[in-house]
Amino acid sequence: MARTGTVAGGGRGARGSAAAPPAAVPADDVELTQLQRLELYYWMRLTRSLEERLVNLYRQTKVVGGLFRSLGQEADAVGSAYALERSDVLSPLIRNLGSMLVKGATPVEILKQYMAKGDSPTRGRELNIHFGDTARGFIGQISPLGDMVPVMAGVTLSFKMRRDPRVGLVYVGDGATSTGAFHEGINFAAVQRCPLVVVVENNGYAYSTPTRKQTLAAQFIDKAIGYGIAAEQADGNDVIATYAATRRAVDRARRGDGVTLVELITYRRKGHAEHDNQSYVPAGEIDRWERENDPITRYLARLRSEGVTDDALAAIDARVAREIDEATDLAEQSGVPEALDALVGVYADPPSERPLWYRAGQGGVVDQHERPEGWGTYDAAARGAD
Amino acid sequence: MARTGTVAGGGRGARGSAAAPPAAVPADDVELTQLQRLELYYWMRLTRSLEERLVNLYRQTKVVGGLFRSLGQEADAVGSAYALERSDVLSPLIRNLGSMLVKGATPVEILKQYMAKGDSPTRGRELNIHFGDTARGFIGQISPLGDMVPVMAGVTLSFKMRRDPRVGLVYVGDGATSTGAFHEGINFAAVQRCPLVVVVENNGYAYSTPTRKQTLAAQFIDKAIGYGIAAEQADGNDVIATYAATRRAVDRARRGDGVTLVELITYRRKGHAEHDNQSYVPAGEIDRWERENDPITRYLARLRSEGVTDDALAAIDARVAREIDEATDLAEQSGVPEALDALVGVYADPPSERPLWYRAGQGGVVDQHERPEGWGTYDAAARGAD
Amino acid sequence: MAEITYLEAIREALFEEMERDADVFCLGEDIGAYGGAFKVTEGLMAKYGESRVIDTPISEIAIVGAAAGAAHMGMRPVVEMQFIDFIANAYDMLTNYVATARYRAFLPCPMVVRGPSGGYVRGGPFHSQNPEAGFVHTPGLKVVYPSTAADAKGLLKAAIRDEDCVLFFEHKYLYRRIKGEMPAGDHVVPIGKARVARDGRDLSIITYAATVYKALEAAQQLEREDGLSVEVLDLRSLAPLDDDAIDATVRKTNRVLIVHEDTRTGGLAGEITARINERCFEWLDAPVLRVTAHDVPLPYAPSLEDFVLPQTADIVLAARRLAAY
Amino acid sequence: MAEITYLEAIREALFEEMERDADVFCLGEDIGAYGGAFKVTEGLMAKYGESRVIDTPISEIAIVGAAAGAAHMGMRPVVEMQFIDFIANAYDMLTNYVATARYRAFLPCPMVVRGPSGGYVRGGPFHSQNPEAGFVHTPGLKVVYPSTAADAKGLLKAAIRDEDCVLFFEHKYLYRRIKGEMPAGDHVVPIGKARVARDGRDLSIITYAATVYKALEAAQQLEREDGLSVEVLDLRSLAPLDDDAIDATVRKTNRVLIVHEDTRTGGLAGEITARINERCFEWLDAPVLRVTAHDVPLPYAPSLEDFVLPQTADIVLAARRLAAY
Ligand SMILES: Cc1ncc(C[n+]2csc(CCOP(=O)(O)OP(=O)(O)O)c2C)c(N)n1
Ligand SMILES: Cc1ncc(C[n+]2csc(CCOP(=O)(O)OP(=O)(O)O)c2C)c(N)n1
Ligand SMILES: [Mg+2]
Ligand SMILES: [Mg+2]
Repeated sequence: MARTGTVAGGGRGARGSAAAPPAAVPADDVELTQLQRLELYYWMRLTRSLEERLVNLYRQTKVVGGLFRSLGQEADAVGSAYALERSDVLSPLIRNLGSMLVKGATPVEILKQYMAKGDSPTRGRELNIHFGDTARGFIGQISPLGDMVPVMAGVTLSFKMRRDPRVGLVYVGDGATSTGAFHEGINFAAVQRCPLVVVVENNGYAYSTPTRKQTLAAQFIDKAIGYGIAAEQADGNDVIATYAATRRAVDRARRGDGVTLVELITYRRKGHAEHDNQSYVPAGEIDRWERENDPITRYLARLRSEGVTDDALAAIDARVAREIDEATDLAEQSGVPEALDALVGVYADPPSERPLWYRAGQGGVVDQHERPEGWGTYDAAARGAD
Repeated sequence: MARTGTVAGGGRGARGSAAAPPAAVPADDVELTQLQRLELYYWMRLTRSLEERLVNLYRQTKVVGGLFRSLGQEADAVGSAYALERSDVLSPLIRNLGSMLVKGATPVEILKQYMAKGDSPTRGRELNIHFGDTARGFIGQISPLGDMVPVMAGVTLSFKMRRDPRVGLVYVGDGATSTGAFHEGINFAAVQRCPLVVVVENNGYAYSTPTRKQTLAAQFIDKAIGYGIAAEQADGNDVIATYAATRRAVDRARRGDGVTLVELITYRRKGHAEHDNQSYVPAGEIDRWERENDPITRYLARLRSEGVTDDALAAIDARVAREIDEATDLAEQSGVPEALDALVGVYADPPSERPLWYRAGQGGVVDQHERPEGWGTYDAAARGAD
Repeated sequence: MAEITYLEAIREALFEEMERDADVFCLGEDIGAYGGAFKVTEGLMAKYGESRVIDTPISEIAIVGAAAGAAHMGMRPVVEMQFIDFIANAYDMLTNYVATARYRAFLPCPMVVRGPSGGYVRGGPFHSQNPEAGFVHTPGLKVVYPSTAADAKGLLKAAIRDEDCVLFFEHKYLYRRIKGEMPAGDHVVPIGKARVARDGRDLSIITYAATVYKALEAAQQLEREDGLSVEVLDLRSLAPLDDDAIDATVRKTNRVLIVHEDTRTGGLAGEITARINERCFEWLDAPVLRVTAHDVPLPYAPSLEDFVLPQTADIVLAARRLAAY
Repeated sequence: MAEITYLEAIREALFEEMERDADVFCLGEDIGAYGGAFKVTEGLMAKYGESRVIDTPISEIAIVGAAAGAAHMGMRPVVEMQFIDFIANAYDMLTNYVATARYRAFLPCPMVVRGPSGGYVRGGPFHSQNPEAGFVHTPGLKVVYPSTAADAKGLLKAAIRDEDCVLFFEHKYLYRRIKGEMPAGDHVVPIGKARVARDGRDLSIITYAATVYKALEAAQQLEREDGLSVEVLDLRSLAPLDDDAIDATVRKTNRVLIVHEDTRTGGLAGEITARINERCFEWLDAPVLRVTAHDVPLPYAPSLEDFVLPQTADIVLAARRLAAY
């Protein structure tokens, strides 16, 4: 369902998506080897299992802060990221654990981040999967939604200026399309013809807000024409279709043909974060998506129909389980950050701030009683949003 | 060329507009009495003549700060504002002098504003035509572009909440469509189904920046579908067509059918402000628009073809000249603001700030030599933007 | 009378004001059916309907701008920022549009922007901010930041009734930790008046929001261990500041410690120090000292956050130095 | 050597830095063919082409965000705000994204945001602002605000070479009024160092930007009429502040007047007063006083603007009171 500067007719409406799962559509034909097809399964399974492990750790109060799930969205995250080359740069969101894994983030890093360990990728400075590594080609998000679109416009502008054939990909949620930053960033990138792919993950909700309260547009690809850019729309729960649509956009960007808006239609089966009881979701909606449109179940059926054996799949599952166990053991061994590290690296120069005078010579002056009781579990609502 | 939720085919491209004036298209048929048609001429003529008077005053250094022209855009301003009822609310921009006059602003107010008089509508606090009056239904803009779109979303939201059948109209330039505020405001109004008309005045330039560096969209109405709203496009140099398109949008809003994006295609024949020498404009472009597509010349031809006599038109011209002369005399008599008025009315409570201690009891402590030499004429560039 | 939490007090104010005045309405992200990220607005939509409790798109510029437009027309909008940190997105709209409306255009703009603020909750750099300094700096805005449940209710009611825009910061650490009895009747606390949270003779701690409790803890410890009598002034209103109350405590104790959770450089302590200097220099027996956060973004891990933010032990140390001066 | 204006000095720095380092590029509204609203970037596009001198859409969020993204990738973007007032639109991007990039993500973000600032030019409330306080308050940003042509050039070169984001405020009143000789060679002025603009013994005026000249005028008048020897310290760098230079002048004269063009409440004078209090209390023979703008939006009419902004006569009065204390 590619669209380049024209309106795609009869696209699956954004508003429709929350109400009823899209019927299984035949995925676009793409050339992926059997090995690659199994790799896609591996990443999706790893994503889901790792999040399940995080739920356990969360219940054990080993996670500091909130926990965010991408249950039911693994295909959209994995399939889109898989369309990038190693040297390309991706900017993930809170529900793009799968994308980060594809780009080289490791389970142990994820676990350490969630547990706020001293040797986690951000040394305990930032939450959950808010981290990046330019060497591996992913850039950590910040919480204010939409801000990564302008930033990725600049990342890809630098590629264009240096005639470096790299591509950038940035995710925004259906909710984040309402921000000024999204608009300014995508328009800037369009006019500058940056090699950028903007993926709108339409999962039906922004926190508790359904898409129809976010926009009146029938579908998010309808925004593309207003920016004079190309659009692609795909069933985000079909990993191959997602891959194919994103790949077309990536190729277009690499060819120098500018920005594409990719809409991936999916569904957020868990609440905004673990504490959210989803009371605002119409009865039966979640069940229906789980039953009829789970991206892993769907992909398994497809793989089997293509002749992949149960043994081959079981081997992947076993590998995933082993990797997560190992990562958990490793992550649990790490210590908490050194208090004084809090003062390091606000600037390149000076390399560190000085402790305030009443802290001089003290690692930590905090009395036990001053810690919020039971942080990590205390106040579910205090962990309301990412 | 109305469009409601679908894309209008073959619209005159935004980018095309700067390159070549649109050929005269037959204006939509609208019911306007002869009196109303003459009124439209009066407002356009008043706008142009008043600005010409301001140029004289500017050259006499009686204008404080910059001077902004709407030469060649009088039809777009007047025709669109004329589509509103008296109780409707309008938010003008720097090139909407004509709209403000239609809504009841008077020449003497405009002149006093530009001369920073103490009894000007803002008592010398704000520049040029940055003023409003809710009683007459217009709200003063601020300089940061785009901000009035959210504000007018709120104004019209209040109409909806109170079931008050009033409509709001807000202008944005082609340049201002790139702001986050425009995007957030129009989307908010769309979702809330506010009775709001958003008029994009596509005059080919934002300061020195041509529209093709502002957006890749082929035309601004292409943005409407991305907001799920209706669109209208009109030749902004045809006052009747402008009126008709805006009127359809106003009627739609009043019926409860939500937001319309109206694109008026026109051309900015003068620089951004009086100091701008337009060196960036391709040779011949301005001349061509002046020669072939002056809104007043075009309208005069139409009126004559409809049988309006030269005498009737001359009477209007004379009335305009007289009113401007009278207004100028009046405005020149007013004094400058009292220094201490600077401290009044930041808050309702307290009603006034106190002078700082070293100013106690002093009206003004400013030595003559401290005034920037020749303010009002000194630094053309210092008056770069509105 | 039963005690209610700081959070419930805010909710009560919203209910009472919406009941009292049909022009009061609420808008923000997820405040309706969901009741807000912290459930402050829970029940409001059920009672007052979707048209007076509006779930908005994720558009802080538009939310604040629309509130201003509605306020011009006589409405009394109450905006919720899901976290006060996102007020940064509306900085232009608040400081350029809203704050100047009355002055430059004689447009009334009675509106409230409220939201969960502050740290000590492992929220990390974007869910723990105290952005008051940037707004106290803006003529045309009022800013309040209550520390008690009763003040939370009374100040919110005053804010909603104020003729100008009031930023109402709610400390999320206090939401469910702090309780208080509500005074009977229509309980309104005037904006611009500080509160003496503890009487004392030897030294004054000037503070607001969550650190009021750290100051009170420190005061108890200093009384117990050092025999010092410490006064604690809870500012409550940050713009306007209550100069008279500040003067009174300085002239009484002659030693002042200012405590705030915000970072040090450019935080409110500077402004207060300048005012004390100008108004009470001769009453000072010691320099005005400050206990504040360190000048870094607020990190997430408990050990880091605890180190960066001011703690009771810091206040005790600083107070001892002041007392010994 | 010939003198050049403050504005030309800025332009010279841009040319020299673009020549020196191919990673330096400029972006902003109307900076290319038009050369910018004040013509600061005139000639730059002709020399370095459209890909290194980029005319952008009217999108301050995107301009700043894109600069950050390019900076992460090793570029050295220099952003122009057409007027610094519009930096308010990028407040979130600057304070939340850019300022925290190194700390939270170890992402280098070497970039400059520069633009015409300040009043005394009849620019009205949205073309006259001095927004430094909101950014000095943000850990992770550096802020400079030169008053001389040589400092304008040297500090801009330092800002472009800095490994972090530097906000470079240019005072538009000084653009064409102030001239100076440029030191020979690669003239770089380190960030973080104040400049003694005038030596004195009896009292210190600490200031920056346009009011440096008002302070110097006042100092002359005070010498002439009162026989007072007034030192003037031009801060130049607002974040970081040069504490050593502040300490030195305070300990030398024991009387301090802080002058800034920004509004009073929450302006930088508060922070400086607090630091002097903490570091030099015993050296003070009088309270630290301030001369600032009044706490109102800046009005447009000359009589109003002149009243609101600090003037030489104010400084003279305040200095006399200090001297007599
Ligand atoms: C500018 C801004 N406003 C508000 C928030 C609070 N917030 C965090 S996530 C969220 C919902 C996001 O929805 P969507 O963009 O659809 O992403 P999803 O969670 O569905 O993947 C909100 C409102 C924020 N992070 N940033
Ligand atoms: C947010 C913001 N950025 C920059 C400016 C400076 N500025 C004033 S007018 C202008 C150009 C406006 O162009 P357009 O919107 O097309 O309106 P026109 O002048 O053509 O009517 C610019 C860049 C501003 N006022 N606000
Ligand atoms: Mg979503
Ligand atoms: Mg324009």
